[in-house]
Amino acid sequence: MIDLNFVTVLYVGAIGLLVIGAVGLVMCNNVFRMVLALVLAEAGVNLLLILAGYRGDAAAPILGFGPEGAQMVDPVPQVLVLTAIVIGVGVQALAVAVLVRVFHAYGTLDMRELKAHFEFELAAEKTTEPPRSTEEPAGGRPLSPVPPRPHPGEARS
Amino acid sequence: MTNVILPVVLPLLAAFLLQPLARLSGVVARLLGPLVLLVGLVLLLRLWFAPDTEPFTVALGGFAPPLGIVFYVDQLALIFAIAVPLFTLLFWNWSADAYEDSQEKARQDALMLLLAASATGLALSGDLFNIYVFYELMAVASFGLVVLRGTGPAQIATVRYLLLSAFGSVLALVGIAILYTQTGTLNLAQLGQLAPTSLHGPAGLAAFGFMLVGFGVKAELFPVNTWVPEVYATAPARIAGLLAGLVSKLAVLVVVRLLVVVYQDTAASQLLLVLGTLTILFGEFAAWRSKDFPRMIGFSSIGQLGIVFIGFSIPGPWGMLAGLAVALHHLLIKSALFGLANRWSGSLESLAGGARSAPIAAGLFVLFALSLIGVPPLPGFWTKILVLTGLAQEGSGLHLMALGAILLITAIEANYLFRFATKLFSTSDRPPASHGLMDIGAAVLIGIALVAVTIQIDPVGDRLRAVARQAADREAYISTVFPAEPTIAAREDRR
Amino acid sequence: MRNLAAILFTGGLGFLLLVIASQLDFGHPPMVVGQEILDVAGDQVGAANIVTSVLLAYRGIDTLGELSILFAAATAAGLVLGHRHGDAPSDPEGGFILRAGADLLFPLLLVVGFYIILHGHLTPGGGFQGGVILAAAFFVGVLGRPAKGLNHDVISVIEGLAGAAFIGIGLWALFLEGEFLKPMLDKGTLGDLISAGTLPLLSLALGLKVGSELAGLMTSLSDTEAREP
Amino acid sequence: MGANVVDWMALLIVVIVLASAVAVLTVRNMVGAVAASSVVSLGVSVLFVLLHAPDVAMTEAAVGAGLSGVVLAVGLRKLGLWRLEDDKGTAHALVPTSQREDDTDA
Repeated sequence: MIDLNFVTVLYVGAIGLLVIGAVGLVMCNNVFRMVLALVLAEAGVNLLLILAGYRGDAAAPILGFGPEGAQMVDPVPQVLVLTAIVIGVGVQALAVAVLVRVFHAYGTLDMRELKAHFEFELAAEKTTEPPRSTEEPAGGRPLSPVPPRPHPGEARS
Repeated sequence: MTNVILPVVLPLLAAFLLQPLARLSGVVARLLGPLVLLVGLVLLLRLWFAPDTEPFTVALGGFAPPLGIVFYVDQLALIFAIAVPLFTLLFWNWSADAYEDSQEKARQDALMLLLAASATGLALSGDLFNIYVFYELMAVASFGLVVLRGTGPAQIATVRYLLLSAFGSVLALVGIAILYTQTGTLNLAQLGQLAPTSLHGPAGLAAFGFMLVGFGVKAELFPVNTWVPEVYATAPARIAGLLAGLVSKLAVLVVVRLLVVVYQDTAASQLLLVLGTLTILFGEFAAWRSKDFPRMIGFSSIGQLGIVFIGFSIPGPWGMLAGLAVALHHLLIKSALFGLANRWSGSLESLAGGARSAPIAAGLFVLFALSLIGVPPLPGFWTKILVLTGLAQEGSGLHLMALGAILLITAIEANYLFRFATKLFSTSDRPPASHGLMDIGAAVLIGIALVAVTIQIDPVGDRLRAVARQAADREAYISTVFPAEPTIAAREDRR
Repeated sequence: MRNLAAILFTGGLGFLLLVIASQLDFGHPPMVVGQEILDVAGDQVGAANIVTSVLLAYRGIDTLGELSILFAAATAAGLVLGHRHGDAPSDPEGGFILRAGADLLFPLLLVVGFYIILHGHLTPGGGFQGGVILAAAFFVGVLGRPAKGLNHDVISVIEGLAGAAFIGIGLWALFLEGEFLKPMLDKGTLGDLISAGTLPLLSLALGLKVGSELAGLMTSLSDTEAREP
Repeated sequence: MGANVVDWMALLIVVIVLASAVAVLTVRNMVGAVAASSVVSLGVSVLFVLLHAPDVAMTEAAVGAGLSGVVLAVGLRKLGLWRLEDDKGTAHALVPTSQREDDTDA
């Protein structure tokens, strides 16, 4: 029989979630997917924290549930994770709210396009005349008065 | 003495009650916020001017330190805690008629109060996870304030800021998880006690790295500060001033506490030194190239925070003094500059001739620019000298490199600030709009404070030196939180 | 180029974490603070559920901060989303099954929510979990009849007062006992519904606050004009 | 230490969780991605039960799998991406072309 180590398996799961979340945050261009990646990374770090207080031979930290005098797992990381979960969902809801507004304004969720819109509108706001097209574009995208067309081929991981 | 909790809790209470109150009476709701901040300010000032300056702790809920959360109140914490209500009041939105909707105004005020409460808590807290919670509260409140103008670019900037900040928080939490696995505690003083045995391995250092990157988002540290120019260019100028002046300093304070109490070894401070050097180079070169006023001072703020980090990375009381001096100087100057940016939000070109339409503002700008560069009688000179001599005393290769970088960026700073000043004083047929009274009020007050400090540099310097000596004393921190017998004896011996 | 940098970054992160992992000793935590809390929590706080003890007593200020974060997020979302235009079309009315189900579920979820909140100091659960269920109870109603919506005035009053009650209990302890959020009142016998002093009260305030906050957040989100494809 | 049922269960759930996590990033359809993220939360909450953290498991199930799924789904609806069909694999197919023209210019 294969020797399975319970804690190691969970640890790999936690790190895996963290890394997949980080990959998503760095490599996805769709902002909504970046929010989802954030959810993954948060789940990973929550698992990591709970693991920090786990011990194999112990029970849940509730008095009078387990056998008398039994060892219990560390309650502190559990509280930290409770807090972290609620913080996470608050930030996530705010992110979705802002995203809805951004999408209503620009009709796109592609981070690169949003960045181009951002630079263009800011330049228009700062100076009364639009920037000349000879100006070096940020990120290799010409700053034309017409917002750039949606990029063909959604870049995914 | 336990009243020190009130400056944190009362703004929270007021924030919760503002929206229901605004339905009943608009006037009461409008006055509640400033009133609460004022009460907190008075309470903290009484502590600052109390004859006894020994640090003390407050065990929240009456649970003895390692079990419950403690607030650690020393002079360093008090300086920053006092700065919070002070600067929040300075940048408070006093205009009554700009928002026809009292609910909108109540929401805005509530967010400001939440920001103030969290920042005060951050200054006082002595518990790692409590610091994380207050940091997150500060972050979420600042998201709401940044997006306030409601323009498209502001929303895009907020989304990018939010995602970066949230990812930083995840990394900080990874660091906290590693620390907890190693030590089993979250109390900073106990972490400091256990650090020599259990945190000096690579894992402990990695935890510091994660937390540095996590908390560094607000502190505008090098790899995670891409949000800075975007947010400062789109947020209301007073919010940008708060973020650049106050909020960044509190994030720095968290890093400093970690460094002094838990990681008093060379590896962690070298990491800080390297990142600080990269931060100044990145910030000042970008400031040199930037084309509008808010982004120019935003990038310059990144550069200044790099110097703050370099200052704090010098070990001992000297480094503490140097970092503290630069941080306070920057807190004053950058808040004032963003106060000016309220009407000067356009590109640098469009501000030509600004001195004609706004002579006071232009004069103040020159004063602040001179201090920022470090021209002798002004305080900026002394802060830079402190950092440079500290670096020269350390004398290792990395320190000398940082020294060279600071000298280099001083030249760059002088270049772009004077380029802008000459533009201000040039003649133009289309000068920018003049400043309103409220816009310039904050800058004038800070300008007066700066001149006062210039004249009274000796007493201010002495007080800061005492503060730095107290803050750099790791043993004192631990023995204040855990007044055990042997440590007290050791403390008596040292005197 | 950018993808390469990203791969390098995340690969480095994963490698770093795995290296650290091999250094750490998972499964055998040091239990410095944890063990001490496990030993004394029953006597000091008097709640059977130690997680709730830590959440509301030992780390009460964290919980307050977290409430404030939810509040800040809801307030900021309210500012971002703004008011709905009067002439904007609301979502279509839910079908019969959804409406009937919502009517049926509403009292049930309400009872379950309050049960979980009030037993937080005895069994797993408490203010957060119960509060989420309360929010769900109200949100199901909104799903069934979007045009009716939720009364934002009532929600904002409840959230304000619940938050104020949490701080009020803390300040009460500050003035009577000298410490903010110090547990008060009779601890009772371990395992009784009325035990653990002020903990159930705090739990109730927490639950109401979380519930109203989340309900407000979700309704203001679903109130904004949809961008129909 | 020989592996028992709990260990195998943990392994199975971890595999499911990681697979769904990859799916969150790779599934073209946004509704599917949100559903996958809910699966991740649900799996993690089961892992919390195995780690003797019933409170956290309840919260993760209620908040992570339930509430956050609902928030994201409502968000998708408001973004107009609440559609199940997959359009021919073109990247921006989730936003209909007719809408895109007039909205980006606004």
